[in-house]
Amino acid sequence: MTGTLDTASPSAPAAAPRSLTPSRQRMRAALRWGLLGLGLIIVAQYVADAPGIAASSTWGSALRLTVPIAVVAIGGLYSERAGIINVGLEGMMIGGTWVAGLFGWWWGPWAALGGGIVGGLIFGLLMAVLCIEMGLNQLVVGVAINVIAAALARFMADIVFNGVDGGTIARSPRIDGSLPNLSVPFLSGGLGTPDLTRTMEASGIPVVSQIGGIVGGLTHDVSLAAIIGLLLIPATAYVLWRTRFGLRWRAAGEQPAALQALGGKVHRTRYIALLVGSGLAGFAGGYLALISQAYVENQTAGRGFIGLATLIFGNWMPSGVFLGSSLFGFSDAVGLGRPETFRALLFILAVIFIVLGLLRVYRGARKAGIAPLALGVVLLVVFLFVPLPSALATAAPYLVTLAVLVVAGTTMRPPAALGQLFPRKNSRG
Amino acid sequence: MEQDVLVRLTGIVKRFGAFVANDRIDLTVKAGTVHAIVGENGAGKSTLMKILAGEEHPDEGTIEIAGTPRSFRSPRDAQQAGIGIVHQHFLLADALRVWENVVLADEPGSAFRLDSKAARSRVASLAEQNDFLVDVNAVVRDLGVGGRQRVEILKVLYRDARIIILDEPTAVLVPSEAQSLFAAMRRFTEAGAAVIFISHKLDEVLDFADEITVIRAGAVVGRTTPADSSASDLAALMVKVAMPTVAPREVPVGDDVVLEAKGVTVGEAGEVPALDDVSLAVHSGEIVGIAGVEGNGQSELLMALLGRARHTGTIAMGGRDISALPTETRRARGMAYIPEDRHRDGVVLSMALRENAALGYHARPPVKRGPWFSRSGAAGVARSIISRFDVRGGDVSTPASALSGGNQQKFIVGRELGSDPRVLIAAHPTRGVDIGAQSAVWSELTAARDKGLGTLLVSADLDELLALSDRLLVFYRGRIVAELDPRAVDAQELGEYMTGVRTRTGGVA
Amino acid sequence: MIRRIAVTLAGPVVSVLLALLVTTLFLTFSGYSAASAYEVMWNYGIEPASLVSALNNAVPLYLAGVAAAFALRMGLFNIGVDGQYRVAALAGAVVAANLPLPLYLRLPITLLVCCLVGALWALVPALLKVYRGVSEVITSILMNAIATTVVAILLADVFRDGGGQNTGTAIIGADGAMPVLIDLGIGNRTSISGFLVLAIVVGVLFYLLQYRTVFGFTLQVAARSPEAAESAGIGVNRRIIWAMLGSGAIAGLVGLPHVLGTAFRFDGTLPTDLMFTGLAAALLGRSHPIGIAVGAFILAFVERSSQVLGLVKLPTEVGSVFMAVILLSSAIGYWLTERADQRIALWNALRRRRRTDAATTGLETAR
Amino acid sequence: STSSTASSDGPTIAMLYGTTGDFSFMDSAYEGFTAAQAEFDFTPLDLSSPNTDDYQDRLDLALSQNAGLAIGIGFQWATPMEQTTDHPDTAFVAVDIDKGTVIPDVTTISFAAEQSSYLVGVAAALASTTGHVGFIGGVDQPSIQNFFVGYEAGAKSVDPDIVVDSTYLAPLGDFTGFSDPTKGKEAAASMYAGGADVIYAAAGGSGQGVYEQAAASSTDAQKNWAIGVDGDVYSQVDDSIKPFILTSAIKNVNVAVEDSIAAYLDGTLEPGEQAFDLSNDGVGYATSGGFLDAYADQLEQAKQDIIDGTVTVPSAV
Ligand SMILES: Nc1ncnc2c1ncn2[C@@H]1O[C@H](COP(=O)(O)OP(=O)(O)OP(=O)(O)O)[C@@H](O)[C@H]1O
Ligand SMILES: Nc1ncnc2c1ncn2[C@@H]1O[C@H](COP(=O)(O)OP(=O)(O)OP(=O)(O)O)[C@@H](O)[C@H]1O
Ligand SMILES: [Mg+2]
Ligand SMILES: [Mg+2]
Repeated sequence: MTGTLDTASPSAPAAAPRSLTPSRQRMRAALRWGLLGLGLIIVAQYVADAPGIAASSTWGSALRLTVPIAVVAIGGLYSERAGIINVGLEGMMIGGTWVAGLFGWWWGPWAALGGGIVGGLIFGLLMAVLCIEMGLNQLVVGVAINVIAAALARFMADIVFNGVDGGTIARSPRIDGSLPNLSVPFLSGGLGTPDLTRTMEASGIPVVSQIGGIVGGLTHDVSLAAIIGLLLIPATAYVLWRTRFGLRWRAAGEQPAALQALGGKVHRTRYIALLVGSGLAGFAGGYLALISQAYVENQTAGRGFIGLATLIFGNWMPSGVFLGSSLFGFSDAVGLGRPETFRALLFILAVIFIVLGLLRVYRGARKAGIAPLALGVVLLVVFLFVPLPSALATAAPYLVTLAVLVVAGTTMRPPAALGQLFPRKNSRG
Repeated sequence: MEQDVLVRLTGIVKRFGAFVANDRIDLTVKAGTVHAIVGENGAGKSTLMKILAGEEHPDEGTIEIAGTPRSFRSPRDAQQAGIGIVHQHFLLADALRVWENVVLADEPGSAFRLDSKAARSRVASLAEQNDFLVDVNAVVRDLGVGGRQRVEILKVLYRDARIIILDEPTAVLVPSEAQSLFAAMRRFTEAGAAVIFISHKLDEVLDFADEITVIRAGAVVGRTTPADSSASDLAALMVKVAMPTVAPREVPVGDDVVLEAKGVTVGEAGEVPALDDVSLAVHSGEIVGIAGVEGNGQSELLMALLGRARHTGTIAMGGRDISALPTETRRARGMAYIPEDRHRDGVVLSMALRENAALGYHARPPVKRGPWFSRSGAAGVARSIISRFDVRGGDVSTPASALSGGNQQKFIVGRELGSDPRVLIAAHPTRGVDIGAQSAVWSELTAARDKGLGTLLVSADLDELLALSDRLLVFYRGRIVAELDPRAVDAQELGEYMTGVRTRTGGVA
Repeated sequence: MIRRIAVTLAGPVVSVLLALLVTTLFLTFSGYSAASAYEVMWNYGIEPASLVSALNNAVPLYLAGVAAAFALRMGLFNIGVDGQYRVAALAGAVVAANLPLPLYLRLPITLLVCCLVGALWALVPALLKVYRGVSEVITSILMNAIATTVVAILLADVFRDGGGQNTGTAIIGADGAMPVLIDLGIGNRTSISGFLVLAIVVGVLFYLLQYRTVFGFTLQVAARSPEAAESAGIGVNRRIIWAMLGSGAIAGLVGLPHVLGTAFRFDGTLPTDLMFTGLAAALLGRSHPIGIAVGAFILAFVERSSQVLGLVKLPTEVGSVFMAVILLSSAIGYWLTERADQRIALWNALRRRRRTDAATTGLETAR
Repeated sequence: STSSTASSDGPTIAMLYGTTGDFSFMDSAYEGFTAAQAEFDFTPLDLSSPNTDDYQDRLDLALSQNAGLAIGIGFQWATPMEQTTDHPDTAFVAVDIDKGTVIPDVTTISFAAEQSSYLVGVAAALASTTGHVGFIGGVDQPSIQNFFVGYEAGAKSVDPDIVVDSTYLAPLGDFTGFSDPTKGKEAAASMYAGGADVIYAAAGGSGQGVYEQAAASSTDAQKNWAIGVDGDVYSQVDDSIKPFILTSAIKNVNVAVEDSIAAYLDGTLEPGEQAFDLSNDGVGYATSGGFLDAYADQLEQAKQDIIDGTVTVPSAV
């Protein structure tokens, strides 16, 4: 009798042995790709005559531009993993910049970060009450929060900031001081040690100087706020996959009824997730305010939306969010640099796409290979022969993200209950 | 036999608005017994069970568990009292792993760390103790129905339930799976638990239950034991109709092939195909039954025939190749389809019956008038389905979600047969349907057959297959492994073919 | 039916009342006099010129709302209306200014080109959604940013016709611009633009297509249950593409009232917030053509009347706070009205059920 | 006076503008308007709006409120003012209009921003030790390009071989470029790292990031400078940043507004073009901090050359 049970699903994959091998394999693959990427960057630098592509300034910029997007996307991940679509990230971020400006003005940089969280929480709480408690349409509430946050920020700035101490309707008084910048000892001159990477970068020796530039950019003078922001990604991954709350959190976004039937508190879980997420979105705003040492009106510049896009791009995974936001931050940094740096990026993309396309064709997935191959060839032709309008560089992050989406092979899998209302009283059927 | 009374419900009343779903129900379940509850669709069985499981609150009446009166404010309360329920529709998070679904909300570990090792080993050992072959690390999405059900039961066992409620557990299982479920149920009762199970399959109720309670229109109309009653007694108590039977056929099978598949294969390149080089033919006026354990290629065959799955090989209707045609055209040419999962494929739950009646028939009159959608036309269709197939629980403007499962099924069958199709692809047409409705569906199928409809019937219910089919094809691992004459084979033998114990092709034409 | 209309209308009304309440609280809290603000806004708002202006300004909001609603009804969130209308408006401005044809040919061609360009811009998210499973939200956001750059490059390097600080395209003459529909002549600037007709046509088409045709029905099915749709022979992917194309085509018209009726060129004065305000109108109006019209008019009215806030020394931001609160309270307003509506529906259903129950028991005893 | 009735004795003067908070000429214009209110007796009418499609409406509103003077801030006011032909009791002033624009019965005020940019370009080239300077524009539009054109010409007049980098934070039409200090900071970081040691920021609120970065990227070996725009940035930034603000190119929009009001109240306001340039101190450069003391002679000489017409500064508008 028991033998027949086995046949329930012959097509189901065999039980995968769970050991460390897959992750070690993954590490090895990551290393391989990393090395290939490095090689490509070095080649691109010479081909495009663009020292900027491996310069520490570019990589430092990339890091700093990545942080706010990564953090706001992680904020979105909290609420969306719990099943609540968060279109209001931009508004929460705006709230974060505003309160960060206020707190930072009163109490300094640490308070600014805290204020960012508070600012995000204000709108998170509003969204929680409207979406979880009252069950209103999450898209509507999200859009409304964006509009309301922008309007309120200005209205309140007029009352609170205008006319005091360097403040205007569009700016808070200055946040005095900033969080310390850290460097890695012996690598990038932390703690007064010699700055190895800078020496390497300045040496001009091929490979050595590029590695020096890249590593130096990523490790030199990194703001504590940026470090905290980046650490939020692994921390979130830990909470998501390895804690009891994480399991309930995922269940609330996948099948809330199942959680509820087992006695889990769906609403409480969603509240916590949404509030934490809004706090993080606000944190991202606080980070921006710290960079400019003040709240500046509209300084979020649509990063909340980019964060939302990054979240989807990253397939609602912390690792994906990291990947997406770094891609975006890096292209943004490149776009702000000199035109030839942007061309070097084109070259890198062209090569990656062509190789990817050829690999796919070689492995027999001819159809899947066409898109990257074609795109790669187009990019290569553009790189070689077409003079580009300088304005194009400002769109670099968007174009790169779009191109990656076009060639990516994976399909997105949003949390199954994303956007589903879950009434207070359970009445199934 | 001196047995403890584990559950005692007295005078349970549950109203939904003015509608009384449970009307002063008394129920007593003893430890170590299997207690079956039977009744027609909408009789109030599930509602009663939800009350016992703390998911609904009774308007009147008392619940006593092991002698102590209880009042459950939440499912959690009921779980703590030792009650576990496996729902008619599973409640599993598809994207989570088996062990995650099981331990959810009751995880081992501390606030800062989920002890996944302990959780996994505990779930695995529970599964082992009960002879459940499930991979605790598998993602639930990849499991078949039987596997999912085992996960649901594991959830109950994990919480040390002494009272286990199974709402129509066998409706979706093939016989062998059902057998092992019953074996597991026995083990639970031997360990001192009580099992309450709901079923529309009276023979299994008679075989496995110790006590039977019959409910009709929300009230208990009979209490009996298998020893004291027969299937027809139960049926009579339930709905006052006879057991469904199929009259011997009078019209012979036609000569023309209405549906033909040649060398149809479905599967991703580089993987073992889910459906492997299958050829079959359905004649007019013929019902061809497909038997097989779920997951052996039947779903893929249905999807390929319907035009929803990419496949190689050819499919022809009435001699014309339709392989390249989209679903829409296939349906327009007279292909009807009763889907496997009515909630997913059969109806749009949030739409009214009027709109649901148009589903699949939206491209032809009376629903389509020029480019316009005729609401009155659709309403007319819906009304005729409701009256002809005795669909109860609403009118044309009632949303499909308001109907009980059985009535939804009747509505779908009615819609698909009502359009005078040439070919019917029917999957589990009576799944979850009470025997009254089952009779109705069967007679509609045979009547359509006699008028020349060619039917491909996939069912997990072997009695249904044996009763209705003119020929039986057995699927195993994506292939047809046997072609049998239903009159010359019994359920036992059929089961052996289905599980790959016996293999033979050819057989009776 | 009457109940449906009542609910559709009650939503915006309750929303506005709620918004008034919240804004009043805000103003009072901040030390302003809400009453005088509303009074001066109302008095200015109901001047004939203001009403006409609100009507004319409601048109682009309405078009944007309908564009968003077209996709929303299929369960798609076309946040790309923004990019679609900006790219299309540029194309429209160029065509309207340069096409050597008489107005009766030039105007329809301009409209058509705008629809085409808008649809084309929406095609990218649609194709990526269908073939790559990428959410339309992310691609639309990207396409909006890319639209900004594309428009900037085309405008600066190709179509620029203005000197000095002006970066606009060539001026559109009378034989390319939208004629005035009717000059009411009851004061300064009281002529209604011909775009009102376009809005009505679009609204009627939207209604017929979405609510009355088989195509609209299939969109609904595909939106609510893709699986059931596929089984019924409704290709979901095709519906996604059509819904996005339709939405994009309507979005393509959004910038035209400004280009062909206000600025007579494409330049930096093209409003950039039409999508969000239009989306607000769509949400206020629950994606129903009449509801959107009411919503768009309310928003345009508030926008126009808040111009006078300077007269009472109130910050202009009050207007935007008010609009934002309207949007939020629209959700709450609907929540309230819908609950009331559900009560009524439940009550009706119960009555009906009692009747049918009585009927079936009667039948059974007859048997 | 905070209520509209308090000073109703004077004539009504309307200011029509976008929104304040652009750290640029809107703020400056508003400053002029407030200063005039303190100084003169009139009824102010503050008609601000973020919308770009209601210029005509607001002009009508000003007329209907019997404004004696309507001041429009921004070149977009040229068209509605030109089209409003019947305004016998109202004087119109349009501020920041292209040079050479003549509108009947309207006073148009233009600013020679390229001239002040030329002078700060001269200062940049003189202060640069690397022979490499930079320019960061907020939005790639003609009014901002105009700053660059003048700046480049000024720098090259000192050192024909000087390298002048330029970056715009956002393309034409995307005004986030004026309010994104984060991007301003990163663009500056990249530019300083690329070898420029003086950066002229014509980027509204984003400029703050450039100023911060000038300080952040300066080392003992290499001092980096930033040049501000519109107002005197030295007086606006924090003390820790002040040592890095070389100078600012000044555009006296506030003076234009204040003067127009004064002239109107005096009855001396004449329709026609008024050019604000170096010759009448309508534009200029700041000397706060004293960093330019060493180059004062060269700068004054360059200024005089422009005023005399011996040097003609190119313009992008
Ligand atoms: N990328 C992922 N996608 C979905 N679920 C994941 C993912 N990564 C981790 N999980 C979930 O988190 C749980 C723990 O993951 P992980 O693979 O890290 O387990 P582990 O404790 O390392 O296992 P072992 O000790 O057996 O190696 C998994 O059971 C899985 O459900
Ligand atoms: N939440 C609810 N609101 C209103 N009516 C309900 C609700 N739940 C159940 N009902 C009604 O109560 C009746 C009993 O439903 P129940 O699900 O208990 O039937 P059942 O006996 O389990 O039927 P089946 O055999 O089809 O599963 C049905 O008529 C159903 O429509
Ligand atoms: Mg039931
Ligand atoms: Mg049932």
